Amino acid sequence: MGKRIVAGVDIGNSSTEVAIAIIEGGQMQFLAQHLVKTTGVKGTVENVRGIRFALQEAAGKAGLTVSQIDLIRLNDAVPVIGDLAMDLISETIITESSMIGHNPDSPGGAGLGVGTTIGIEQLLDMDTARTDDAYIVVIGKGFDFEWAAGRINLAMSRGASVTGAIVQKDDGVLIHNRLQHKIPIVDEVSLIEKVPLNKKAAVEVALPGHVIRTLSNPYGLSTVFSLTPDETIQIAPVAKALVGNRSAVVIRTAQGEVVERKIEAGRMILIGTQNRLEVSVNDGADAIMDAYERLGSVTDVQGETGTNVGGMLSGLRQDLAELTGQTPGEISISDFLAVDAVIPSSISGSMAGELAMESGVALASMVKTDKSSIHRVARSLEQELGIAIEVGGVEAEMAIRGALTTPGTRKPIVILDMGGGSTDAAMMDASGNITSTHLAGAGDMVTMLINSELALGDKELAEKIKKNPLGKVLSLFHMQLEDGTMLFSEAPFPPHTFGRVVIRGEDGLTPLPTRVSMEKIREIRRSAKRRVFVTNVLRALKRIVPTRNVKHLSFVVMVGGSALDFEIPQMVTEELGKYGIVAGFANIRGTEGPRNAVATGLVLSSIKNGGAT
Amino acid sequence: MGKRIVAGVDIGNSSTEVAIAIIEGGQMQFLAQHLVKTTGVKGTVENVRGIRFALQEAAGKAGLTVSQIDLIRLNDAVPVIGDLAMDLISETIITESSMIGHNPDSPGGAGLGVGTTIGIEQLLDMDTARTDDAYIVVIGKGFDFEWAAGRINLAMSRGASVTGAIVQKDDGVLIHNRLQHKIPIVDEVSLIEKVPLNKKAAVEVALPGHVIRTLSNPYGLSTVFSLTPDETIQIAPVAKALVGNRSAVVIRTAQGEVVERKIEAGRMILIGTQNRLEVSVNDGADAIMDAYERLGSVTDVQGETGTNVGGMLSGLRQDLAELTGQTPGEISISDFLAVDAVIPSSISGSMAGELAMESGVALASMVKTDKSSIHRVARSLEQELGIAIEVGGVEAEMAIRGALTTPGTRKPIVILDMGGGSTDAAMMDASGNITSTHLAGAGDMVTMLINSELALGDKELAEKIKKNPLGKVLSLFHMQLEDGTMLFSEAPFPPHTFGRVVIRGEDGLTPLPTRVSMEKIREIRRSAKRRVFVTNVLRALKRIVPTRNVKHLSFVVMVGGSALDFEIPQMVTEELGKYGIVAGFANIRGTEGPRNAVATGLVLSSIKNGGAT
Amino acid sequence: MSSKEIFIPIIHDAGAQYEVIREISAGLEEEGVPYRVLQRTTRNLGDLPSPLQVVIGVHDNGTVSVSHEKVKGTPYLEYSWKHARRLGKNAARLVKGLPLHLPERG
Amino acid sequence: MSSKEIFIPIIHDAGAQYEVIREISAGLEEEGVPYRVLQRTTRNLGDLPSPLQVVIGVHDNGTVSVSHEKVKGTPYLEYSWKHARRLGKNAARLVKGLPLHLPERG
Ligand SMILES: Nc1ncnc2c1ncn2[C@@H]1O[C@H](COP(=O)(O)OP(=O)(O)O)[C@@H](O)[C@H]1O
Ligand SMILES: Nc1ncnc2c1ncn2[C@@H]1O[C@H](COP(=O)(O)OP(=O)(O)O)[C@@H](O)[C@H]1O
Ligand SMILES: [Mg+2]
Ligand SMILES: [Mg+2]
Repeated sequence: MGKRIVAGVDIGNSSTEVAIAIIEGGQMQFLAQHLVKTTGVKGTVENVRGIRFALQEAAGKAGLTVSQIDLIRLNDAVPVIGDLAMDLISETIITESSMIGHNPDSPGGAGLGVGTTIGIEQLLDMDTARTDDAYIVVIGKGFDFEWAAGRINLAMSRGASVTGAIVQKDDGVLIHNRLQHKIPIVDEVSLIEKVPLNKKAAVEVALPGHVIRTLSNPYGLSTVFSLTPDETIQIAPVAKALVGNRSAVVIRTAQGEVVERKIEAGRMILIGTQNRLEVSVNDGADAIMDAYERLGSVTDVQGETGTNVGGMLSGLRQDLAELTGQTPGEISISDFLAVDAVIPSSISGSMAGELAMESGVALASMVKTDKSSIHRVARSLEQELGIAIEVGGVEAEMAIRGALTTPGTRKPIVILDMGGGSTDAAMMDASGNITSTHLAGAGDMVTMLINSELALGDKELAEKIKKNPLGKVLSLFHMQLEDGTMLFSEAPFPPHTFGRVVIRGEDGLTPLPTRVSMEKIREIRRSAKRRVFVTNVLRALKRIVPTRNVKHLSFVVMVGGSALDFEIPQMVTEELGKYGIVAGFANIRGTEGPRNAVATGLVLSSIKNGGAT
Repeated sequence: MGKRIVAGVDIGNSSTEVAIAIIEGGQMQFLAQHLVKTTGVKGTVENVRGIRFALQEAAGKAGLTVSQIDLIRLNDAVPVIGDLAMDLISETIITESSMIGHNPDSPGGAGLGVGTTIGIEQLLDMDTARTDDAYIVVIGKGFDFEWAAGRINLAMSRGASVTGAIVQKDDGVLIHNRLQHKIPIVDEVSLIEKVPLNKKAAVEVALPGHVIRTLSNPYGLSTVFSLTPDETIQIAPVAKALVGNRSAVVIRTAQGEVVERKIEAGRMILIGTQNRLEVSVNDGADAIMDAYERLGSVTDVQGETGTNVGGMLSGLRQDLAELTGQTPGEISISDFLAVDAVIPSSISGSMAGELAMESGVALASMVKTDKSSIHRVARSLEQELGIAIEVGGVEAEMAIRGALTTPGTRKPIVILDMGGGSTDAAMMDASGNITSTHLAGAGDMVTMLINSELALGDKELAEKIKKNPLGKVLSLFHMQLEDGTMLFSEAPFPPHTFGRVVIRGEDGLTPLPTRVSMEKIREIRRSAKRRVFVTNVLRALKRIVPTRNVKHLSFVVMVGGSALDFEIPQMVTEELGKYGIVAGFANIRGTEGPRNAVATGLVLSSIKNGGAT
Repeated sequence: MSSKEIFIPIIHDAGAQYEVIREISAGLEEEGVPYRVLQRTTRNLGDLPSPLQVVIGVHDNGTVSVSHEKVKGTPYLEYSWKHARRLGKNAARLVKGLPLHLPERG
Repeated sequence: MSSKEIFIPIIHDAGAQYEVIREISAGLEEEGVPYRVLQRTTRNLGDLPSPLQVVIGVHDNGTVSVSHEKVKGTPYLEYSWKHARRLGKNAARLVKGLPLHLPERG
């Protein structure tokens, strides 16, 4: 029995990890490890390229060449694949222009003005004898602020009553400063041509740091417009939509109507082994997950055809079919996770590009596929490298073996492998029996939620937000960090970061293209992590713990890419702490942190499995 | 039928409100109104003083004297009185010093150090031959930073390994800057004399804006201290308690133990007309309110004797007995509201004044009392003023009559009277029938929650926080407001406000004595409002709407002091908007906003009731 | 320090167009920051004392700039005349600590 | 602007005790803000140019002060010598925008 070099290779959906050890006289010593991005879809021969590269790098670190490796052990990965989708369940539509509620940086004046809309160019033509009429002037971008202010002053001096203004350019303060009688002015109304003239309108501007109180109150609107009770009921959604704004304009048009439409999001049909349950997506994620829990497990999930969820699920099926090379009909969903999501979307019919925070549901789902095979990968790798390849034990077992190298752990133990597409959990009981489960929803779903809820339209940026703490550049030389500490810089921050919330990544500062505050972004980031991982950890534990009572567990060890996150493991530690469970991220072999569990397990099991003896 | 001057007087728990009108030829015209703080307990003759003052002021505004008033109408207030209490349900106790987890502004260095604790004065005495020992130096306030740094440098130059330091004064950076080999330093450890010497300890400091990752992970602790699985289980609560800190020290003492104790908060016994339900306070407010909802209504509530809730409820009973002049035995609780509360309390056994965010329950409760009588007040007032006094209809009816003067409203209508001690609701159906209810919990409970969750110990300040938006003074001349806008001041902000979160009240800026961020304070303020008022509004509606389905309502009008709040009405508008209900704060008589509803109703009903015809 | 002493100086070369200075002023005024216009050489503006540490320059070569007392050498911002309003706005926002509105091209 | 040019000047009268200046420096250093010590008259410190707009004075009359370029007239903070460390700390915190640690009595 000489000395042997053994490598473990773990092919994940996102990452391929390698560990190399030397075995001599029954003694094992780990020499190196490496991680690369998985090339191609997991379980296909395209993986070989990434594996070879990872082996080269790891061997290099160990002072070896790949050809010195005696045995390569691959994990027998469970062929599950996940995908993500997201859709609205409510929508705000304004038919006929009737509301502008936005927060320009610098509106003019403060207070409430009520009157009839009139173009600034018509202001002096009107019948100034009718002095009991009040006017709201509408000022398009063609007009200079001096001229506009002069016009208003002149009209007022002739006895007209001008009570407010709606301005297209960023001229609110400029006009206000030039008025003899001050009025509230809402500016930066980009689509001013949609503002109807000769209609009754109200303009409200609150003091800095305050929000409007009259136009956001249905009875404020009814007072302003002398509405009947029936009209009040009709206009109430406008008040609701204006809650929280610093400035707003409401214009009464006869046909004007604001509809907050509940989209018929449709029903999901959850098919179990015995029976099926239907649940309306409009009831939200909790109701969907409750139905799922009542059902126990699913063999497939369908969406009512012709509805949003129908479209969403057939999109998923399509994606998954493409990924796995099956036909959409062959795909059956083995698990899913629904979480509530806030989706900012532009109000159709708005006049200043206002966004409504609509509610929606995000769905992660997972299918089993038989088209991927580790054995094909193994054969191809063996051919290419000319080294003996062995397909090791079940992935779950390998992960547990690796995780048990974390100091302070022992059987019975639970591992949570928190990856990109799935959250996998496995439990080894006191006698070594293993149960495992694969749940849809992990790091990529967190990224999707962040991307959507901040309206970024940029997955890379969302991924970066997920992984790094934030700062806000307060001055040329100071930055406030998330925890309130101030960082003092010697070089001035560049203009594109000034005053902005920035991601503090390893490659420097990335400014965020959003007006959302640092605290709100942090809150969205943390809530996305909680919605996905805390939910999934509890779901996973319920599945693999025979008594379904998580209080009976003692050690829970987190591994995988998302266990590297700077806050997810702490959230899980806190949550499971409530049940008296010791949960934390792994420290594989006392040095590797939450990485390399499966690769380490593969190497370790080469002794018992006779590979090296 | 000549002209008559009629005054309506509404005596509330907090405020006494007056309205004065002139009635002539069947026409009524309101002349003036006024509000004062209620003098004495509602329904007692002490109220007369406040009433007289309010009448004088209102008459003055109307250009009248009190003696010109022909008739005063008082409301027949429902004799309910409320009280508040709050208690912990969990507690963190450290027996034997073993953990310091705090966030000094300026710790020194970054990273993790593990070693044996040693006093700085002993550092050169130790056996430097034993070079495999590592040390954590403990530096009391008697030692100068230059001297301390010199000592450490000398010891290191002699071959000792010093891996971290624990410092009493704010000297972390000063010492760090003078070291030849950098180590992490936790400073401002006020109770340093409690740090045990000659024990294994770990010091961790994270980079600015980051949090520690090793000492807040149970497996990090087991790696650092080479713990067995059993020891890991024991130390796990320490990891949980350190989650979110920028710096921490953990010291292993043989007997050291951190216990997160669930206080046996006890059981509440809810007594209904038919049966009774018991619920454990440890299950939290939701469980308690669920039990209440299952029971339907209570005739009394008791707390398990000898437990926290027992003490809390008997305290309430005592308070209420004193207020109403009854014996504690006569008091029976007719309604209560339990809400979850976070109570920051100092960890017993901590070494740097650390606070733990313990969970607790806040309870508002309400009793009926027969000892207060409006008729006694009426007699006393009549004697003093020599003006005819009439006790008007039921308070709920008066409030609805007043509320119906809000433009855009009609029967069927619901009013929510959101006061200080109680949230009262009344509904008038299409045929004019009225049902009403009185719920415990309103503005004062919000104030209590804010006071507790920010650990202010100052009710006045909490009340001020409740009523006003915040700002943060960022520089001598700039302040950031809650919504992110910047205010630019001409005079420098005074030193006591510099860098602080301030309340922007009418009387200027009040700095808050807390390190909590503006966003967190805002969040606590808003969440307290939501927990009390959104909960109570839904409870109230369920009670007074016959079908118990709030979707059948159309108009909901908010009145009372808390309807003046700058955000509560919007929260209710948003919440009820989900059910398609038009909700907003009243605009009594089209001018008075949410104030003066009952007083206005009292005056209005003088016509129908024959008082003035 | 009275309000009279808080302002941003706008220093312009002799050839500066009135319209450019007016637009810069409008940008400052809309953001609520006072200013004073002075003709002088527009070289080394960063060395000029300024109560708000910021100096605006209107240069004969068709550019407008914002220099900051603490940023030596080149101006912190420099645009062409046609972005004068935006430059004034950004100078004010620099003082107020608000994100700048950067033009698509200089 | 290089790190050498960012600092708070500590200006002291001839009679200033070493210990007082050392404590002020320690307060500044703990908060991470550089400083330079200079002997000069300590009158009208607010008029002195300072890269961080803040000047510290150590006065013969037993007081220490922080003046700010934008706050004319009286110093923004003024304590007795025994609060020297705190004064240095607060001068740094003023620059960093952090809440000051005010002494119970001046
Ligand atoms: N440093 C990190 N912080 C937070 N998340 C991370 C970090 N590194 C990787 N991830 C996340 O981990 C996920 C991939 O995990 P991994 O274990 O590599 O996946 P798989 O097991 O599917 O191959 C991705 O969602 C990625 O965003
Ligand atoms: N401007 C305001 N903003 C918020 N809350 C207010 C305001 N004015 C009064 N309140 C609150 O209203 C409550 C008293 O309401 P009120 O209707 O006067 O009570 P009651 O009906 O019991 O006499 C108190 O909790 C007080 O804090
Ligand atoms: Mg503007
Ligand atoms: Mg310090």
